[in-house]
Amino acid sequence: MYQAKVYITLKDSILDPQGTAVKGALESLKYQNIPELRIGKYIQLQIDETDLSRAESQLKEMCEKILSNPIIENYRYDLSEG
Amino acid sequence: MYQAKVYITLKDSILDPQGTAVKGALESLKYQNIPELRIGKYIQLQIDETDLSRAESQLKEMCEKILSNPIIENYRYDLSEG
Amino acid sequence: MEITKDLISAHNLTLEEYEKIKTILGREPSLTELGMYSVLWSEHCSYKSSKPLLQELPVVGEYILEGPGENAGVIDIGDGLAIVMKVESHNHPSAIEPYEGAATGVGGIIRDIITMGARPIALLNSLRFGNYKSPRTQYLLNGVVSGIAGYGNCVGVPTVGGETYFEDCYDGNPLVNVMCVGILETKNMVRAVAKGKGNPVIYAGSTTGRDGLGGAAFASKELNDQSEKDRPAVQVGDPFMEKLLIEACLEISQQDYLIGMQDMGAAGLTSSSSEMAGKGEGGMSLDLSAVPQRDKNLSPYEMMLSESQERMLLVVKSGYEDKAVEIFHKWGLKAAVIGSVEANALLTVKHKDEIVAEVPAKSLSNDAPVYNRPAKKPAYLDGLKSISDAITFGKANTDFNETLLKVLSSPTIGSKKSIYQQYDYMVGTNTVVLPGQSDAALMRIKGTQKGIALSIDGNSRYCYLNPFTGGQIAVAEAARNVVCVGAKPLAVTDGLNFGNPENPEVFWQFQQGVMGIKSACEALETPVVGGNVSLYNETNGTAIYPSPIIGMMGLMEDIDHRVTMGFKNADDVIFLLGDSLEELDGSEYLKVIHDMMGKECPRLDLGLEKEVQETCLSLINKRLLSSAHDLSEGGLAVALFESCITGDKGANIVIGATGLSDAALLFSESQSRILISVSPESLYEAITYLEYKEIPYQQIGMVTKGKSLKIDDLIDQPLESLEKSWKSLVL
Amino acid sequence: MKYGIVIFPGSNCDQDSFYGVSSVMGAEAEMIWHKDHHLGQYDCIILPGGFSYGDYLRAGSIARYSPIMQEVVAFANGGGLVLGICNGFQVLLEAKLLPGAMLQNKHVHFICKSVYIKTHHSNTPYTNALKEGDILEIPIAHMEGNYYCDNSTYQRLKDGGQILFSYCDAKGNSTDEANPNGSLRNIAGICNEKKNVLGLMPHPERALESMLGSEDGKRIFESIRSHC
Ligand SMILES: Nc1ncnc2c1ncn2[C@@H]1O[C@H](COP(=O)(O)OP(=O)(O)O)[C@@H](O)[C@H]1O
Ligand SMILES: [Mg+2]
Repeated sequence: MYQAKVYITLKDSILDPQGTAVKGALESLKYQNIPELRIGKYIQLQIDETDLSRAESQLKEMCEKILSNPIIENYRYDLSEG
Repeated sequence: MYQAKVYITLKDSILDPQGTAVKGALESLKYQNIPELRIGKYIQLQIDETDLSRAESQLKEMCEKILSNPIIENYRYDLSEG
Repeated sequence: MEITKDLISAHNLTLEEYEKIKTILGREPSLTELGMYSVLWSEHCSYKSSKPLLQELPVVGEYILEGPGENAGVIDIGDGLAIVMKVESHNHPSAIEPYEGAATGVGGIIRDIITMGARPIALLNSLRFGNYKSPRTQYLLNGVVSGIAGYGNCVGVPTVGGETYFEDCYDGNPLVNVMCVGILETKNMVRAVAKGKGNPVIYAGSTTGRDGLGGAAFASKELNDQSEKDRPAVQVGDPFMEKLLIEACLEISQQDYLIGMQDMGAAGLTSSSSEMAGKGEGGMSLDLSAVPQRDKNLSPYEMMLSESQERMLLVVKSGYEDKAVEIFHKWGLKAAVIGSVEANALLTVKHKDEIVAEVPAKSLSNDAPVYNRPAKKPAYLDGLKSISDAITFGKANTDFNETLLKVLSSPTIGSKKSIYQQYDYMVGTNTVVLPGQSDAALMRIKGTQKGIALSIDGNSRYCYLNPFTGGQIAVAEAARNVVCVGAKPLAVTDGLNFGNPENPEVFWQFQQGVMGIKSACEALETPVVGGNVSLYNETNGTAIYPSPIIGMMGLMEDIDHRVTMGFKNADDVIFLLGDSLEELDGSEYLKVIHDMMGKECPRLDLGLEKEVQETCLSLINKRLLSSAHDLSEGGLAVALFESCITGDKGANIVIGATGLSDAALLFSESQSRILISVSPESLYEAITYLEYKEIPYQQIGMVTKGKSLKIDDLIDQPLESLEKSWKSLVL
Repeated sequence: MKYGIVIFPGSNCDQDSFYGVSSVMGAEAEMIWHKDHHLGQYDCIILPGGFSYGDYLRAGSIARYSPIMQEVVAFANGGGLVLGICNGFQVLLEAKLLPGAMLQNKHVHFICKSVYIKTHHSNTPYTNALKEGDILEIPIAHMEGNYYCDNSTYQRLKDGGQILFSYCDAKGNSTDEANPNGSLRNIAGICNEKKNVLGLMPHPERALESMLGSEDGKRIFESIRSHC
């Protein structure tokens, strides 16, 4: 079994309405020292697989096809046995 | 300046509708070896602050007040200078 | 930067077009200027292939206050009120990124309505996807529907109607057309004009970033595998920002100091500034350093072409800039004075004290080349086979129960509840006839007894067989839909989706389609108040079926007279208005059951169409009808089922000999037909009126308490099992 | 009888609520801007539906920090009536005026339709014109209406008579099919211990005129009227 953590973030040039709104909210709550805030996704999953490289290639495939939207997002992952 | 990464996850005892839906989508695409998948948030932010402990206490406060809802979510963060 | 041939063609400009730019300027353009011309002279912004044809459309009429030319058409409904409406396509963006593509389409069309000073009160959409079973279609369908929902629900404009078709020709090139309707106090109407030398130009809304760069040029390019690399051209919408923009713009529309307003749609700052200046017969100077920016180090080129969403450009009377800016700030929006109106007819763009572009404003918006493209009747038309050549119908052993179940399970015919249930169709508390209850939605106008009926329609298979008649039918059916709730059709907004106009066969389809729309709009007295043209809808060289889409608005003087399509009471008598013919070519039945297309599209007699519509409307106004439902895809059998299931009643139909084949009796898609039901008390009066009008009609049966549909000895099915097949569309 | 209706940035049922309570129910009503720091004299404050701050992050999480919310909390703590509808319910949860939290609908989609809800207690300012067991037909329209709380909170809500409405079928049965969003025990509306704060996912302001499909929402506003 493998444990994967996937971090999905919006590409830099893509507008992040959520992040912008939260940043604005923090400002009005007197947290004015947050020059930048962006919101992405954090996905935790298990892969029932015995071979690391197979697990990894499956994870990549899933990231590209389903978990992230490569047109507007980037992804990154950690994969570990356990 | 400090860089913070905040990971917000639904508590274990709480059903994750979005994660369940994505898991279902993966299954229908023949990825049947994913016993568990949960979706959370990944927030990247900068804190314009010179002192680590002040940055950290501000980050905690923001996590508890607004970034997460302690009734249903847990949070965790990494904080580093840079 | 040197302007090379490669650079010119990368901007989708021909060498002749480039020469024309040089002639206008009397010099070589700067890179920024080249970019500005390239987007404004793109097909999407300049209508260079379609202009001559669009001029054919009827645009004036008794109720029309503003036809094409402004951001949206305006129709007078009395009491000092007017309706504003327009259709917009977001086909290519939705093919690349369905959620954001559809969402930003909704955002864009809403801004066209608010620039007129109107409050958006309804959204509709027309969707075309490829084969329902393919995973890609599922992905696109889900993404598009949730994008429309995500945006429309959040801004608080109800999505009250639409249509969804599945046809293989859209496999690579889905269509997403959205329509927005707004209401306006006529006295507050705003135009997209810049006037008065020295008046300040104000930028308002969201910040400018790199997203969606070159989207306008992108929208006019053929889609091919290369498009995957055009990724940054996809924009992300911020419906929250849009909601704030709606409120702020409405507030400012009521101020006397507002002179003009224009949304930054395709080609953002360039199109809005040059169009406003062009309309005011003047010029404008802009200082880009003052533009609220999201990304660091934006170049003038990027700022002039950026298609960041949720932005507006305004001109106010000098001295009122602070007041205007204050309104936007109150709503939490960015706003800044970025320039002023000039008398010299030039659009002058400064960046950090340097002039980066200076061009005649009108040359961008008005002087794009216009092409009279050659047209040629497509060869495929000669190869089409009529079903009468191919198969014989009415085989004794056909089980029409099975057939009906199959036709109902076609996703094109099936219930669209899983789609519209994702849309907030009630916000605003004006939606009096809800999705699924009738052929058109009905919105009440608070403070009056009036209502407006809205429908969007177009059958592209008919248009493939005969684009002229197909275009006519789109108008006729949209009008019929509006009539079926009890409203008088007043005006049209159209979305013209076709392939590559440089292909003479495609251009012929386009020409025929427009001429068909023209003739039907003239006959039904529903002028075209505006619309959209989307060309180059092709994937790897294969064009979609010609797909004109008609948005229709009708007025109802007293909404208490409204009628829906569901049968109401057992023992009501069912009539079929209009003529039923042996017309299975192009039908959904033929497609689903025999996997054939046929040769002819159904005939349309506009004279008869008008008579049938007027008769139905009069019957409704005399309050003689319990229900009315237009016959469309799936013909009589499907219409009967729909009236049964929405009214939760059965029907017993006895037609007897008609001379039609059994299949045609049940599934023919003959036009100009309406299914009505009449209570026993109203029967005499209704028949008397029908006789007096001398339109073809038939009494065909009765509404029953028992929950089943019986048609002669051909069909006898419990509604429950029919309903199961009909609910095949799942999201 | 006078209502105050709060407008947050992104509220979109504020005008509907205003029209409903004033033009249909005949009460006085006033809009309150979220940046205001003072509440006027009101008998009942409505936090309307919509997407305050786009519902970004979590529904209601940002609106809850609007300046006016401090006043609303004080008003509620002083026993004033506060009705949160849909997004307003979400704001009340985030502001901790009500216990629990909202999750995304079980089927992940936004859902707009008419549902039935059953009344559980009639001894509150919001239900005194209803009888226990009365069924109302009222529309819902939301993406995050899947109410959640832990077991002990649920017990307290139940024992305290704070669960005022739950989703049911036309006959009043609380079935899974009648639960549109996966809410814990079909919960559609809860009030606080003192019964002066109500959070309701369905939109009673959309069910005040027969031409819109149902008039059942009137019963809630009639209750408020007779309480005040
Ligand atoms: N198919 C059409 N039929 C009638 N009018 C059209 C059509 N296509 C475009 N128009 C009109 O041309 C004008 C320019 O349209 P467009 O560039 O799409 O406006 P916008 O930039 O606001 O979307 C509008 O007034 C529009 O209504
Ligand atoms: Mg426009």
